[in-house]
This record gives sequence, C-alpha cells and structure tokens, in this order.
Amino acid sequence: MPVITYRDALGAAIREEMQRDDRVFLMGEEVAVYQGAYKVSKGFLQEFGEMRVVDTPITELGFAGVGVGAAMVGLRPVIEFMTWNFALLALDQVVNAAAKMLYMSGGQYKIPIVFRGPNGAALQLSAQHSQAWESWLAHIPGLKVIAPGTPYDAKGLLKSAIRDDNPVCFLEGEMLYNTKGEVPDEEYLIPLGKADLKRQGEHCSIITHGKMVLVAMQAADQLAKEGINIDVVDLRTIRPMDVEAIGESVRKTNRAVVLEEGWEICGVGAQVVDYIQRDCFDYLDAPVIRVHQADTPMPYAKGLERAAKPDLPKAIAAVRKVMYLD
Amino acid sequence: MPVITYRDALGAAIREEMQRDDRVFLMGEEVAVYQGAYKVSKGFLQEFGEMRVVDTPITELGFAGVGVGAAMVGLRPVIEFMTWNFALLALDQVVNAAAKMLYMSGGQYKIPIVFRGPNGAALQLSAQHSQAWESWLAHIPGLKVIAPGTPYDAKGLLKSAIRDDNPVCFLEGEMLYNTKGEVPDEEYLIPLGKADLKRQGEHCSIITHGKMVLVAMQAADQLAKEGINIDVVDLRTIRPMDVEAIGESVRKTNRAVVLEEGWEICGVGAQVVDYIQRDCFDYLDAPVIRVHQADTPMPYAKGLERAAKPDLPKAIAAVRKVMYLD
Amino acid sequence: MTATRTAAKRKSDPAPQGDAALNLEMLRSMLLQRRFEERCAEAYALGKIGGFCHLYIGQEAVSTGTMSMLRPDDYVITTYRDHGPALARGMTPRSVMAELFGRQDGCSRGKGGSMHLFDANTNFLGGHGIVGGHVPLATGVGFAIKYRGGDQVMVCFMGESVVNTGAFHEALNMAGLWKLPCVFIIENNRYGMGTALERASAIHDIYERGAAYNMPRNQCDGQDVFAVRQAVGEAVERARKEQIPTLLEIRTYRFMGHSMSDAVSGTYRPKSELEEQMKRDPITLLRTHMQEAGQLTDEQLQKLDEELKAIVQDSWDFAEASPELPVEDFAEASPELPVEALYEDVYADTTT
Amino acid sequence: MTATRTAAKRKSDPAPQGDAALNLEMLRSMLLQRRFEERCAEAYALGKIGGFCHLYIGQEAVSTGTMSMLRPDDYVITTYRDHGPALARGMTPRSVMAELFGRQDGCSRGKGGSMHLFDANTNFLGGHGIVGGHVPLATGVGFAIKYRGGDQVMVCFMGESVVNTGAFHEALNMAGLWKLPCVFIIENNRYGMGTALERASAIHDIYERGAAYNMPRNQCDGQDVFAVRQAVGEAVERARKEQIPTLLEIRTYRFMGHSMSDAVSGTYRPKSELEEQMKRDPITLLRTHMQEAGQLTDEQLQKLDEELKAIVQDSWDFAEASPELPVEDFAEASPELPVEALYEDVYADTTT
Ligand SMILES: Cc1ncc(C[n+]2csc(CCOP(=O)(O)OP(=O)(O)O)c2C)c(N)n1
Ligand SMILES: Cc1ncc(C[n+]2csc(CCOP(=O)(O)OP(=O)(O)O)c2C)c(N)n1
Ligand SMILES: [Mg+2]
Ligand SMILES: [Mg+2]
Repeated sequence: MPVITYRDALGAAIREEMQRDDRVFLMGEEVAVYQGAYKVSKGFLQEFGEMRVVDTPITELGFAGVGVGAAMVGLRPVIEFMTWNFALLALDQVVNAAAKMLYMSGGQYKIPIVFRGPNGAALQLSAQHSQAWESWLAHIPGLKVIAPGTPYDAKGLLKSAIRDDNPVCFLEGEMLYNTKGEVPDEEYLIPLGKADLKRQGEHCSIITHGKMVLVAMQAADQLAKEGINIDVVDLRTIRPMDVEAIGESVRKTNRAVVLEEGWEICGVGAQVVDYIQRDCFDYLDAPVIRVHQADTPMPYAKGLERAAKPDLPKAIAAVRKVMYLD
Repeated sequence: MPVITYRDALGAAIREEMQRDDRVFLMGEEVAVYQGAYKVSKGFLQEFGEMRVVDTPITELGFAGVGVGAAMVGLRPVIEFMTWNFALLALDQVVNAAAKMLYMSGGQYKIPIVFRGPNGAALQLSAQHSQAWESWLAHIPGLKVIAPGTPYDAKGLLKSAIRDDNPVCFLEGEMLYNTKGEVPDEEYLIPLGKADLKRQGEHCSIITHGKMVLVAMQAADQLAKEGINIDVVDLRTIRPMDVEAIGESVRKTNRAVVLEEGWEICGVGAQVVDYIQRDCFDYLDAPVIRVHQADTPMPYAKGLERAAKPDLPKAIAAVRKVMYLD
Repeated sequence: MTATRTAAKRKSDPAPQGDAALNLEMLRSMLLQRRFEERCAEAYALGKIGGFCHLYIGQEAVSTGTMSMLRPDDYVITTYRDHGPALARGMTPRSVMAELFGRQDGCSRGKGGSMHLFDANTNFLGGHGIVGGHVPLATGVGFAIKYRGGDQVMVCFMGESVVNTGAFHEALNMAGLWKLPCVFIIENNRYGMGTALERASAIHDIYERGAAYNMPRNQCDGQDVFAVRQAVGEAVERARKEQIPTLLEIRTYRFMGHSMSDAVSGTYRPKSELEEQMKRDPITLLRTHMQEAGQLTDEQLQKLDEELKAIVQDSWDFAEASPELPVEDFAEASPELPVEALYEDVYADTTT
Repeated sequence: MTATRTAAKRKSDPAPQGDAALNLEMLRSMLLQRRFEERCAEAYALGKIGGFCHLYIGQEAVSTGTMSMLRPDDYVITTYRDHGPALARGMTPRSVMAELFGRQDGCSRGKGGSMHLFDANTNFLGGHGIVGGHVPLATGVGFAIKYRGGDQVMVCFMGESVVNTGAFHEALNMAGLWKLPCVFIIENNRYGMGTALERASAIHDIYERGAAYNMPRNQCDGQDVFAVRQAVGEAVERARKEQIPTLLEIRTYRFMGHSMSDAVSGTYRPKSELEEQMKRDPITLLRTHMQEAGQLTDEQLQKLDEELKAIVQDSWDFAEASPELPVEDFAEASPELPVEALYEDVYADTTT
C-alpha cells in the first residue's frame, strides 16, 4: 500500500470529494494563492479555480457564517480554519447557526458543512496558539466532532465528513501533517462514530484520540517490552462517541487510562471516565487515570512547554500507576 | 434578617463595591439608561453617573475586550453580558486575553475583571437563547467560575469576585432573579472556591450548582418524606472546584447524583464524576448518575422544553435509581 | 403625501403608485401583519405564546414594500422580529401562528418559536436570535447564488443595532469584495431595545457605513411603501443584473415595546415621540393615498379588514387545534427516557 | 528626499528634520531593531528561538517615528510582530532576547515568547497573537485614561489585515463614539501572510474606514521616519488635548517573509516587487538624509553600527546565560508532579 503523509491524505480526501461533487468547495485563509497555510490544499486553486478554492479575509466569524449560509441553500462547504485557535472567534456561527439550524427550523434546513484545521499545540507557539478544543465542540448537540490520528483515518473520515449532512468539526494536528502511514489508492470511507481498536492487550486500556494516538502506540510498544499489554482504543470520533468500544475494552482489561491533548477540567477524558464508571462499574480494578495538558495556559519556553504537555513518559507513568506498579 | 431577591442581592453587591472602590465600574448593554435588561443595575446611572455605568453598543467581543484593556491598566470592570448566550461572541477576549494575560506577561499584567449575566435557559426562549456555559468556562485555566443559587451566596460571592485580582465569570439565572432569601444588612464576603453543604443527609449526595440548587433542595425535601436523606453539596464555585467537599460528602453517603442545567457531554457533571471516582473509588456503592439537559438544542414548545430540561422529577428519579429503589 | 411628490416619483418608480391592484395587495399585506400582531399580543397575554415575542407593528411598509419587489426564488433572511416579514413573504398565517403556539403544524414544528420562523417553500431562511449573526449567513447565500451562476437575490433585514457588530462588518466586507447579489436592509427603527442609535453608533447616517465596503448605499423613508419599493427595487436590480450588493437604510419606527416584556414607552423614549411617530402609520399613509386616488372606498376597506381579521382568527383556531409534539409525562419517567420528538431534527440522516 | 520636500515639511514638523541629535537617536533606534532582527533570524536557524517568529525588518521607521512622539507614561500595544516596537519603546535588548530564548530573565519570564513581549516599566502592553484581538484592549486602555481624567495617549499598532476583523470594527466604533484618546496605527505592509490587501478588503485606501466611526484619519509614508513623526504627532496631539481618536494608515513593507517559516518572496509577491521596495529601506533613507545634511559621517555610522552590534551580541550572551525556569525531568516523574514555575502566573494572589 502506498505510504503518504497525513497532510496528503487530507488533501486527497478533499480533492476526491471536490471532483465527485461540484457542490463541495474549500474556503478559508490562505487556502488558494498561498496553497494552504500548511499546504493541505496545494495545487487546488490551479485544479478547481477561484470560485471553488476561496481565500478569505481574516474574519473567522464571517467566513464560518458564509459557509453556513451557503450550506443552507444546498452547497457543501469545507471551511478551513488556519488553526482551531482562531475558530474561537467563529464559535457563535458554529454553535448557534450550524449546530442549531436543523432543529430551530423543525428539520427544514440541514447544514452539510465541514469545519477543519489543526487543533492543539505545535511547538513553542505559547498560550494563544496552543489550544485543543475538542471538549468544547463535543459539548454541543448538533455537531459531530472528529479527531483522526493517522493518515488512513484522516482520509477515510474526512471523506465521510464531507458527505455527511450535518456540521462536522474536523480536528487535525500541525504536528501530524508530516507523519506517514499506509493509505490505499482505492476509495474508502470510514464511518463517523466508530472507534478503532488500534492495538490489543489485556492488562490496561488507553483511550485516546487525535495526536495522542501516536503517544499511546509508543507507550504500548514500550510497555510490551515489560510484558504489559495495552488495548489502545482510538476514539477517532469524539461526538458521537463510541461508548460500546470503550466499554468492551475496559470490561476486558479492568483498567483504563484516558489520554488527551487538552485541558483536564470538563475535558473529553472526563466524559470518557463518566461512561466507564457507568458501564463498567463492577469491572474496574482501579480508578481511571487521566493524562492531559497541565492546568495552565501553554508556556513558550521549551522546558516549560514539555512539562505542560501530555507525552510518552506521562502516559507510561499513568499506566504503571493504574496497574499499581509504582 | 431581611429577605431580598437574588436580583437585589446582586445589585447591592455591585453598588457596595462601587461605593467602596472607585476603580470599579459597570459596563454592558442596557445597564445605564434602561436600568439593566433585568434591572440588576436599577438606579445605578443616577447614583454613579455615566462614566461608571456605561451603556455599550451590541458588541460583546468589543466591550469584553474594553473591559480587559481597562483592567490591564488598573481599573476593576464589571462587565454585564445581557445573557451568557451572547457572550459566546466574546469568548476570544475572555479566554485569549483575560485568562492568559497574566501568564503570557510572566506575571506582569493581572486582569481583575468580572464578567457576569444570566446563564442557561429561562422559559421558551428556544435554541439560541438557552445555553449554560459553565463547563466551557471551567475548562479554561486562568478563569474562575462562579454560579450561586441563592441571594445570600449571590451577594457574598459577587463581592468577592469583584475584589478578586483574576478574571471571574459569574453565572446568574434569569429564573433566579425573583427568588428570595435572607441576606444580612452587614457586609460579608464568601470566599471563592468553597462549596456549601446546603443540607445534610446520609443516604445520597446531590452535587449541584446555580439554578439547580433549588431543584436539589426540593428533591431533598420530597425524598425526606420517604425517609431518604440527601446531602446537598452546592459547589457555588465551579472553578476552582471544592474537591474536598465533594469527597467528604460522597465518602459519607456512598452514592451520588450530579445535577446540572447544561448539556451532558463534557459537562461539569462529567468532571465531578471524575473527581468522585478518583477520590472515592472504594466508597461508591453504585455508579454516579448525572441529570442534565437533554442532548438537543433547546426547543421552543412548552412540553418539549420541559422534557429537555433537568427538573425535580428527573432529579428524584435519579436518586431512586442510584439507591437501587426502582 | 403630496401630489407633486407622487407625480415626481411615478416617473422613476418600478411600480407606479397609480396601480390600484398592486396597492390593494400591499394594503392587504400590511393590514394582515397588523391584525396578526395585535392578536399575538393578545395570545401572549393569555400565555398561549411564550418566550420572547417581538412585534412588527409600525414597520409593515418595510416588509411589504421589499417583498413586493422580489421573485419567489429569491431568498429572505431576518432577525427575531420576523412575524411581519414572514407573512409579507407569503408564509401562511396558520403556519406562523401554530409556530408561536408551539404546535406540530408550526412552520418550525414548534421547535423554533417566535424568533425562529423558517419556511423552505418561500425561501424564508429564518428569524435569527443573535444580533448580527445572520448577516454572514446572508453573505453565504449570496456566495452560493454566484457559485451556481444564478440570478436570484438575497435580501437580509436587520435592526440598526446590527451595524455595530463585528459580524456585520466581516460579512459586508466580503459581500463588497466578492460582489455578491445581496441587499442588506437596515430597518432603522431608531432603537436597539432601550438604546438610541445615537448612543450606540459613532455615525448617525448609518447607510454611510457602506462606503467602508465599496458598496452602493441609500436611505429611504420606511413608512412610505412606495419609497421602500423604489429604493429596494434599485438595489434588487443591481444585485440581480450586476451582482453588486447594496446597503440600504430604511427609516422606520416600532410602535410597540422592544418585546412583549418591554413597555411601549418609558425610560428610553418619551411618549410624545411615540405619538408623533404614530402619525406616520404606514398603513394609514397607504390607505389615505389610495382613498385620495380613488382606489379604495370606506366600504372596501372595512370588508378587507374583516376578511383579514377572519384569516387571523382562523390561524388562531388552527394553531389551537394543532397538537403539540408528543412528549411523555416526565413526572413518572426515568431521566433517560427518550422522547422521540424532542430528539428529532438534532441530526439529519446522511443520505448523500 | 528632495530639499524642497524637506523644507516644506520643516515648517509644520513637530520636530524639524534638522535636529541632528534627534535624528541620530532615531537612526540608532532603527538600526538597533535591524541588527537585533538579523540576529534573531540567526538564532532561529540555530534553534535558540522557537515557535513563530515574525521579524520587523523594513518597518523600523514606523515604530521609531511613533515612539519618538510619545511620553513615557503613554501606552503602547501591538501584534505578534513586536520585537521592533518593543525595542523602539525602550525595552532592553537583553530582556527581549532572553524572552525569545525562553529564559527566566525574559521580559515575560520566558512564558510569552516572540509573540508576547510585555513590559510594565515602559507601558508596553504586549504583543498579541489573535489578529484584531488587541484592538478592543487598546480601546479599553483609552477608556481607562478618560475614566481617570488623565492625559496619556494609547497607541495601538496593527497590520492592515486587522481592518477586516469584527474586533477592529467594534472597538473603533466605541472609540469614536466615546471619544477616547487612542491612536490606531495600521502598519500597512500590503500583505497579511500571503494575502494582498486588495484581495481581502473591499476598499484599498483603508484609512477611509475611519469615516465609518466619525474618526479623523490620515495616511502617510512609513519608510520616511519624518512623515511618520508628522502624522503620528498630529494624532497624538489630538488624542492628548482633545481626546479624539485617529485612524492612521502608515504604508510600509516587510523585507522578510511573514514569519521565519515563510519564504521571503514567492507565491504571493514577486521578487521584483520586493527588490523595488527595498530601494526605500527606511534606514537608508534616514541615513542618506543625515549624510546629505552633514549630520553623519561614514565613520560615525560605522561606529554606531558596531556599537549596536555589540549591544545585540550582549543581549544574546545575556539570554544564553539566563537560566530556564526550573522544571523537573519528566521522564522519571509521575504525571501529577507539580512543576512550580509552570504553575506560577496562572492566577494572581488576591491581595486587594
Ligand atoms: C449578540 C446579541 N447581543 C444581545 C442581544 C439581546 N438583544 C436582542 S434584540 C436587541 C436589540 C436589537 O436592536 P435592533 O438591531 O435595532 O433591532 P430591533 O429590535 O429594533 O428590531 C438586543 C440587545 C442579542 N439577541 N444578541
Ligand atoms: C484571528 C486570527 N486569524 C488568523 C491568524 C493567523 N495569522 C497570523 S498573522 C496573519 C496575517 C496578519 O497580517 P497583517 O495584519 O497584515 O499583519 P502583518 O503580519 O503583515 O504584520 C494571520 C492570518 C491569527 N493569528 N489570528
Ligand atoms: Mg432597532
Ligand atoms: Mg500586513
């Protein structure tokens, strides 16, 4: 199977869907002339022209709303946020317009739109540029929220997201764009709402998503050397969450670590913990442990940033702790 | 002790702090000439003049930022959002400016500001006007988040919030403004970060905050008639959360219901559940049950709205369930 | 309206004021809105309508004048003050009243309520509740029209407060930059809740904001339905033929409080101002014009009024007879019990 | 710069171009920024500076000209492109370089980095990373000055992209409405990342946006430090004496890529344009003026340059010697281990 980058997997997904359906277009800052801030849309302007690959002013609220309006009357916009950090300015349109339109209109106006872009921290970008928004977005009924960790998942999920008739928030990772993985040439779709058991093990579950999938896999590799076998549940979709997959894994391993990039309080991990205690109450041999960003804005200095971020040593330490090995 | 409304308790808190400290001012839509959209600032313009009671254009992002800027150079703004629904437009200023300024500036610029206004649903205001934002706000390090349920707490907490040197998000309730309670004439402060055990009981804990405190108290009253005694833990402050108070109660009752106004996924209740399973793992006799808004935008029709909202029957049913009485 | 003005106008008017049939149609439209809103006030007082309810009384010439210049396949979007525009656009009084009553036959199945009337049949893209929030949507619809190479026009109504919002600014800049077929209509009724325009905007001739977006702009009298037609007609033409957007300030006045929970006059506007303004009731102006032009007799007027009252009564009866969406009785229910209708319309089935 | 222009200017200039001492001071300021930024590029290549790093090269006349018209108790706020303004405002190269290196002695303790330089000593209210986000802050500072009855001035720098944001619009409307002592300075370097102004704004003379807020407005050449002084001086005077805000568009050009990760020219601007623009290097313009006016010898210039290079080298050495805030080695640590410095500055102790 061809090995391609996460970036190219995303680009291929959008390109294929634009070729397939002329209602699909890409809009955002620097997507056209500049070929994409992170080059996901490289070559798009040349292939599809300026009506379908649209550079916008720096107006996240405005162009998110433009996307929703276009979706109301039948187009299928893919709205790129240069990063989800800036999408904070657009959330009124995402939450109050996109997520609620179908409901407020009694089912008349569906909003088939994808909001996408890198989410979470990269390297030393400090406080305003290093935020992971999946728990906020997952809070909102009417939205679907996706966070793929591999090129394969990125492509299959993005194609499904573009074909979905609902607003989908698609969270990528700046640090993932250059990562590589196998992606078949043939078309495939991955259904939204289905987790993927990325690795099987009987001693402990790590439940994770997005960028942290790589960390979980590394942790599993490393722990395997000591004979500790990890079930890695990659949620892939945060909303709707695949509660069964979580339950199945935890009922098997009886221990769980929830690993996420974002902050702790009311994070995705808190919700996962709630599902686990509800569905696996009698199966748990230890409290679930969560690994997440430190409860601070992201600092700039390299050492501080490393201390603030969830990473491999912290994930491993959490598994050891939940297994009472320390 | 005098009995006054929640509205008047809030008004008294702001008035006293404005009298005490001339750096404190009130700014927002309709706070001055109109005397407050919900009349919390009735008489303020007359007492303090138009420099300290400031009507703004409808520009939530803009005037939230104006408040943060004024706070940077030493004023102590109280920013009223007509409701927190509209504050969604301002969150970039709340999150990226207010909450991060101290950190980004390495401790140089503190932001002593209060953002306040009604939060959550009133009656039949439908999807865009019925949202409870505490879990979003609580997610953000750098913010404090308060949600008082009684006039007494409202006054004491708001005064503390205004004197606090950090950005405080203060969540009131449109449906609470007319509720009454005892409030002493003498000045008092309630520390931020401390829960209040509003009622003692040994069979089950209800952990709640804000508007739902009243529902929890009613549920406790009603259940008491059947001999079921409830510990009602009123969080009062959502961030920082009084984890000890939660643990103390649950270790006593061994059962917990978490009752909140907002949505389920990544809600405040999820975080409370996480704290409980961490701190009380060996004490729990049953999974914690959560009561919250249905996972839908808020519908307009009366019956649908009732079905969507957490309320007394749902709270009682949850207690019964967590006690295995059904 | 003086004869001279009328004559002067007739020349350039897209539809001359002498067209008796058209005038009657417009009078009917405006009077329907008026009678409908009067009954809404009554229904609100009786608790049959809940939540926020913003009446349109006083502004009927804006909706009617505008809609009279549109094609059925054009698009309309507006704020929470949407009953008038919805009726003027041709939504049935029944579907609107049933929505206000929160019933199953309401245009939004009772899920939207007064602030969120929607109707796909008439391309009525809704009442929206966040001040400014719908202006980017309108720009997006304009974009979609251009994307498809269509010649429809997007008409976006907004209150004058909207011009201060960031959403307005971002949206109009894009509409101006990309030359989208939109007509942005400011219904300047002088107040946003209790705040006079002059206390909220740094400039007072707010159509001049259009200059910041290289957008043709204009101002007109919103109590004179002919003036509205004239100004809107030009803008619609420009949008349809040249894909150039317009910012149009229509000066009007609301005769009621901001919403049903606001006093009609008081802290922020004196009774005298209201009374002065009510002398220029748009319905009276049109009626008088028609009577003076011999286009309407007292009898005809009375008949029309009765007919419209009956239609509104019928919408009330219909709404009252329409069932609520089914919900279980929660007193007995467990917290997780699914309530089917409640959970419908949260997500669309993906069938593409 | 021709003699005629100079003469014409001198008459009305707040500080005539003949003032050799002032000119030298400005040259020093501008050259310091240039040398500093050049070393930043080097440090970035060496991995000593991380994250996003936006250099100011080409725009030095804007910062220096502006700061030369301010009092120490005035306030300054800007975007992520803040090294130049910080140095021009008088922050020490040491504290800035240490910040860029992420060290304890950095102006923001290493927590802010390149985009978030802050200094309470010089009322430098920070570099801010969200495009448009700092403009409301500036308005708030203007409000605070007025609230206290002070006569300070708030100067807010921004890139030209900012004029399209909602935050700009909301903030300028309030500043115009409330008459706040703010000077809003657009550093129009023609591009927002890879987007030319003309492809983002519906109008191209963007200072005209001021009309929408009833705000005095002006435009000037940003490569000519005297022109900057002239225009800023007028605006500052108006703000200080009359509390009237100004929108000032200063036309400049960045000689580097948008950030260190962006090519200097390429997809969005041709090399020829860059070369053409570099002929109007603001430092060369000032230097040439001074040399022609006999205010500067080659020798003096060389000495100055060496002195500044040494200062920058000193800042580098200082930064490198400055410790990082202490953090434990996490490889061994448990996930909950508190790291003191990491958790400082999240909340202030409330001591009021
Ligand atoms: C963003 C936002 N802020 C505040 C409100 C509350 N609000 C509802 S209507 C209104 C006044 C709007 O006035 P205007 O735009 O002039 O329209 P009008 O009501 O006069 O038709 C306000 C402040 C809101 N709905 N949305
Ligand atoms: C709200 C927001 N959207 C997008 C970005 C990403 N971004 C950073 S700088 C920039 C271009 C800004 O250009 P301009 O305002 O002209 O300033 P310049 O870089 O030219 O100094 C963009 C798009 C951001 N920081 N904030
Ligand atoms: Mg109005
Ligand atoms: Mg620029």
